[in-house]
Amino acid sequence: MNDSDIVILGAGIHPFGRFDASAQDLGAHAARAALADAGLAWSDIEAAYLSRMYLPATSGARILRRLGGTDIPIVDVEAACASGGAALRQAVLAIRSQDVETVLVLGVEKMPRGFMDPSMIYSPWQIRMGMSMNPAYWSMRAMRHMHDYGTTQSQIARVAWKNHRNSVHNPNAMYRKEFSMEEILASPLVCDPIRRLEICAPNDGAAALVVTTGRRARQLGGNPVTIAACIHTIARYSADFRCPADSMSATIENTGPTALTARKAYETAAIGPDDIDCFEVQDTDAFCEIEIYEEIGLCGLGQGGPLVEAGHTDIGGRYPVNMSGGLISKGEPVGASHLGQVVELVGQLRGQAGARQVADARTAMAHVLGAGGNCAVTILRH
Amino acid sequence: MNDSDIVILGAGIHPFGRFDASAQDLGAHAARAALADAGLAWSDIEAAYLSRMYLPATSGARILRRLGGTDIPIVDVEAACASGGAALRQAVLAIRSQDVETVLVLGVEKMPRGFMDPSMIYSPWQIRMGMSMNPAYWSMRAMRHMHDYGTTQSQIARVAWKNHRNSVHNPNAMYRKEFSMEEILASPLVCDPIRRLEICAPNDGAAALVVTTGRRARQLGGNPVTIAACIHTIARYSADFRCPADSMSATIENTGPTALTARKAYETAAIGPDDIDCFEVQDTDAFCEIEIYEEIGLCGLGQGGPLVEAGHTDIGGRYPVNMSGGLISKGEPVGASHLGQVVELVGQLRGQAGARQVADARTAMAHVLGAGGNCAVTILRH
Amino acid sequence: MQAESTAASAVAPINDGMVRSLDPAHGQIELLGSRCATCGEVSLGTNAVCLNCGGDNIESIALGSEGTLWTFTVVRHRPPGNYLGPDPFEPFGVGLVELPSGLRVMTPLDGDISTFRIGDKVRLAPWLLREGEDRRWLAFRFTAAGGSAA
Amino acid sequence: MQAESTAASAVAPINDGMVRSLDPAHGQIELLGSRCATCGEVSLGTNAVCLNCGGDNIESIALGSEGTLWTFTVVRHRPPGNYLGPDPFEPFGVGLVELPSGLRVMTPLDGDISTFRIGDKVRLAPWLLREGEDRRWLAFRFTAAGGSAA
Ligand SMILES: [Zn+2]
Ligand SMILES: [Zn+2]
Repeated sequence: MNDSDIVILGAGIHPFGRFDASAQDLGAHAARAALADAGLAWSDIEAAYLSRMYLPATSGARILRRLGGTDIPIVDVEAACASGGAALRQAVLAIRSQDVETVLVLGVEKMPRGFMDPSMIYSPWQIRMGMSMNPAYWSMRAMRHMHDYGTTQSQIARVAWKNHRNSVHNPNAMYRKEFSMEEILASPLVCDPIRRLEICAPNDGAAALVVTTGRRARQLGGNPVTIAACIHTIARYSADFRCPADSMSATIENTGPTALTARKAYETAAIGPDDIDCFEVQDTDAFCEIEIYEEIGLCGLGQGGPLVEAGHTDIGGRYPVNMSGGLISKGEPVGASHLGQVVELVGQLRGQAGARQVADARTAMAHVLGAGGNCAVTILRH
Repeated sequence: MNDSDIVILGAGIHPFGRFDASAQDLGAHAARAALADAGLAWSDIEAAYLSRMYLPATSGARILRRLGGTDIPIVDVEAACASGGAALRQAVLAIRSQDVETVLVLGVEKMPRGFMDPSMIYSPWQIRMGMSMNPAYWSMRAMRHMHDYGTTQSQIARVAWKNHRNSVHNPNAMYRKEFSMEEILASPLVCDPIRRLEICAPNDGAAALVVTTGRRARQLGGNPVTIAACIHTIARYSADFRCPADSMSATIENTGPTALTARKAYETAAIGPDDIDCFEVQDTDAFCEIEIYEEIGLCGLGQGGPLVEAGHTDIGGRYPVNMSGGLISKGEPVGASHLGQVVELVGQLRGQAGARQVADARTAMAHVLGAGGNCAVTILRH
Repeated sequence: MQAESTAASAVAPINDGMVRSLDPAHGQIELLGSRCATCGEVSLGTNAVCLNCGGDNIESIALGSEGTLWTFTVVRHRPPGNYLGPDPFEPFGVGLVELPSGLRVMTPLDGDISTFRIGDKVRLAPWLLREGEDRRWLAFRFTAAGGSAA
Repeated sequence: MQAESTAASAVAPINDGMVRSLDPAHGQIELLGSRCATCGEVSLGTNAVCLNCGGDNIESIALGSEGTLWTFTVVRHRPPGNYLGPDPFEPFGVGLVELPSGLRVMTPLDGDISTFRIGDKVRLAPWLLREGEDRRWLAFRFTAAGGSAA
C-alpha cells in the first residue's frame, strides 16, 4: 500500500553528542523544534509515539509533559536500532486509519558510556563465554566479505573517512572532525578488522517529526515532505548472523533483512535505487555500510568496496551516503537514530543542508538495522 | 471512529502466577493458544505487537521466534499498566489502515518479586524521601474518599472478598482461594487503609489475541468477538494524583483518566454503562475498584461503597465486575494485564466462562489505569 | 550533581530548585515553586515551562510554609530503593498538603502516625537526610501546626 | 538454576541442554543440537520447537566435534558484563564454525590470535570457567585441528 498521502510537515532535532541535559530536556527541545517547523502548536497534536530503547517506562508521557497538559495517547515503541522506523510506521498507520490526522513522532536516547549492557540482548551463558561484544559479530561479517570478495581494510577505512569528513558540516553531529586515512587505519583495532574510528558512537540525542496528511499540509502551507514508504521487518530465519545470534543454518541462507526491507520499500514507493538521490544508512561500523550498498542495490555483490573507493558515495558522487556523518560520526542515540536520519533527509530534500547539501535531491532513503535483524527503511519524496 | 469491523478471532492465555518458566515459554504458550483458538497458523499473521513493561528490549521478536521463522514487523509497546490497551489499539489501527489484515497482540511479563524498582518511575529525590511506595498514592485517594463520602473499610474489604472469591473458579488466576471478610480486615495494613489482601499481586503471565477484520472472520468461521472501542489516553493536567505525582493543582480539577477514557469508549461504541453486561477493571487496590465504579458510571459519585456492599458488582449482580478475580486475585503481570482482561471477557461473551459465567453476557468492558494516568478501555460485543 | 560539587560537610537541596535554606543552620526552609504568567497555574520547583499550558513565561515564587492536610496515609513498610529515612524503619505519614499558593504537594509527614486527620493545619519543616559518609541532603516534610481547618 | 543444585565441586553445563561431558574429568565434550523432522533444519541446544518452521517434532542430536572456520574475528577489549575468561584480559578469537551436521556455531576460539584463517579445520574442546568461589561451568570453544578445508 502506498503511503504517499502522508507527509512530514515538521522536523526537529537536538544535536547528537554527550550532554548534561536530561532526556526530558533533549526530547522537549526536538519536539518544540518540529512543531515550530510545522507551524503547529502542541494542542494540534492528536497522538504521539516515543521511540526509545534505553529510557525507562512511560518516558514518552514524561518527556512530553514539558509541552503542557494533554490527554492524547502517548505510546513508547521499541524495536532495537529500528525503533524510530517502527514508531514512524505506527504514526503512518494511525493517520491512514483516519483515527487521527496529525501525530508527533519523537525519538530520544541518553545512552550509558561504553559498550551497551549485554544483558539487554545476550543470554547469561553468552556473556560468561565472552560472546557479548556487538563489534565481534559485525567484524565476522567483514572478515567473510574480505575473504569472498577481496574487500580491503583501506576500503573499509574509506567509509569512515567519508563519514567523519561529512560531519564537519553538520552542527547536529558529535565528532565534526576530519580524520586522515592514516589516522583511521592507525586507530586501535576493536575486533579485527574494525577499528576505533570505524564504529558508531553510542551517545545522547533526540529527533522529532510532525506527521500529517497531504490534505492537511496543503491547508496549512509549509514545506511538506512525502513519506513514500516506511517499512519495518525482522530478519527471517537464517538471514542474518548479527548479535545476539548463537548459530546459523549452513543449509538455508534467506534474503537478509536490509535487502528484504529495501525491496519492500522500493515496491511500495514504486521506484528503484537509481531513482534515489541520497541515503542515510546504518553504518554501525564502516564495513556494514559497504554491505548495505550491495543489499540496497547501489552495486553488485562484492562491489561495495570499489564503490566507496571510487568516491561514488561521497556527497558529490552518484549515490551520496551518510551526508550527516552517519552513526560513525554523528553518533547513535538508538531511539533517536532513524528519526535523526529522516530529519537530515528532510533538510536535504528541502535544500536546507548547507555545505553538505546534495544537489537537486528529490528522493531520499533512510535505513537502520540492529539486534534481532530489526530493519526499517523509509523513503521520502519532495 | 467506530472499530466495529475489527474482531478478536482467537484468545489465549498462560495462567497468571509465579513460574520457573521463561518469558519465552509463557509468551509462546499464550500465542499458540490464541492461534489455535482462531484456527490460524503463525504464517497467517502479518504483524505482531508485544505489550511489556519489565521485559528487556526486542522481547517480542525473541519470544515469537519460538513459533518459527518470520519477517513480519514485531514491535514492543509500552504505556505502563495500559500497555496492553496501547498494543491492542496499534493492532486495530494497523488493520483499519488496510496495511495488514491479521495481527497477533501478545502481552507478557515476568515481574520481580515485591515492590517494583522505584527508579522506573520515581525521581531520585522522591525515592530518598520515601515517596516511592505506589500503595501510598492509592491509599491517599481512599482516605479522601472515605472523608468525603463515608466510604468504609468494610466496603473496601468487600471488593477484595468478591474478587478473591471469584478467582476460585478461574484456572488462570493466582490465588484461587476464598478469604473471609474477617481475614481480609485482619491482614496487615500496607498503607492505611489498604491491607495486604486488598492490593494487586505483581506476577508472571501472558495473554494473546488474534485480531482481524470481520470480513476475514466471516470467511474463516470461528467465534469472533467485535472490538466496539479501544481507547488509550493519558491523564490530563491535574486530573489524577497517582504515582509518581509530586504535586497537584488546588485550583483546577480536570476529568480523571478513567472517566475520560470510558466516556470516549462509550461514544465510540455508541452505548452507555447500562448496556454493558460485565466488566474487568483495574483493582490495583480494593478501593480503586470503588472509585472506578463511579467514574465509569455504574453509580453516582460517592456511591461506589454502597454499590459493592449491596452485591451489585458480584457475578450475579446488576454490574458484575472482575469475574476473573481481578488484579487482586488473578494478579498483575503488567504487560499481560489488559489482554488478560480481554481474554476473560472473550470467554464470558462466548459463554465459556464456566462457574464464573455471567448469564447472557453480550457486551463487556475492560479497563486499566496506571503510572502517569495511562488509561485504556476496550469494549467488546458478541 | 549538586552533591558532587559541595564539600563533605555541606548540605545540598534534595532536588535542584525545589527547596532552599533560610538560615545557615538549616532551621528554616522555603519550598520553591513557579507561577505561569499565561494561565496562572502554580507548580512545584523551578520549572521552565508550565505543565498546564506549556507556556514559558514563568516567575519563581515561594510556595508558603503553612497548609492543610488534604489527604494522607501511613506507610507501614520500608519503601523500595534508596530511602534515607530512619534505619531501622519506622512507619511514617505521607500526605498531600494544600498550600494557599494554589498547589497541593506530596510530602512526608512528621509526627505520631495515629494523630493525622484530613483538614489538620500543618507547617513546613526542614528534614536533613544523610546518605553514606559524605552526602547530606536538605529535604522537607510537614508537621502538625495545631488546629484544624476542617 | 543448575549451578544452585550442584555441589561446590561439581561442574554445570554453561547452558542447559547445549553441552555434555563425555568423561568424568570433562576432558571430552559433545555439543548438543536438535533436528526438525518436518523441515530437517538443525539448531544449537535442546529446543522444543524448530526455529525455521515452528514444528515440534524434534529429535536431539550431537552436532559433531570437527568443523571448519567459516569466519572469525579477534576480540581486543574485555567484553562487557560477567565475562569469565582470563583475568587480566587477553585478546581472544571468536568464530563461526561450520559443522557437518548443517549448522554454523558462534564460539570462542582457543589458540594464537595471529594464526586463524577462514577455512581452518577446528575441533571442539572443553572450556572450564570458574565464577566466584563455588561455581564452575562447563563451556566450549574450538581449537585448531591442523589443516585447512579452503
Ligand atoms: Zn500556564
Ligand atoms: Zn522445522
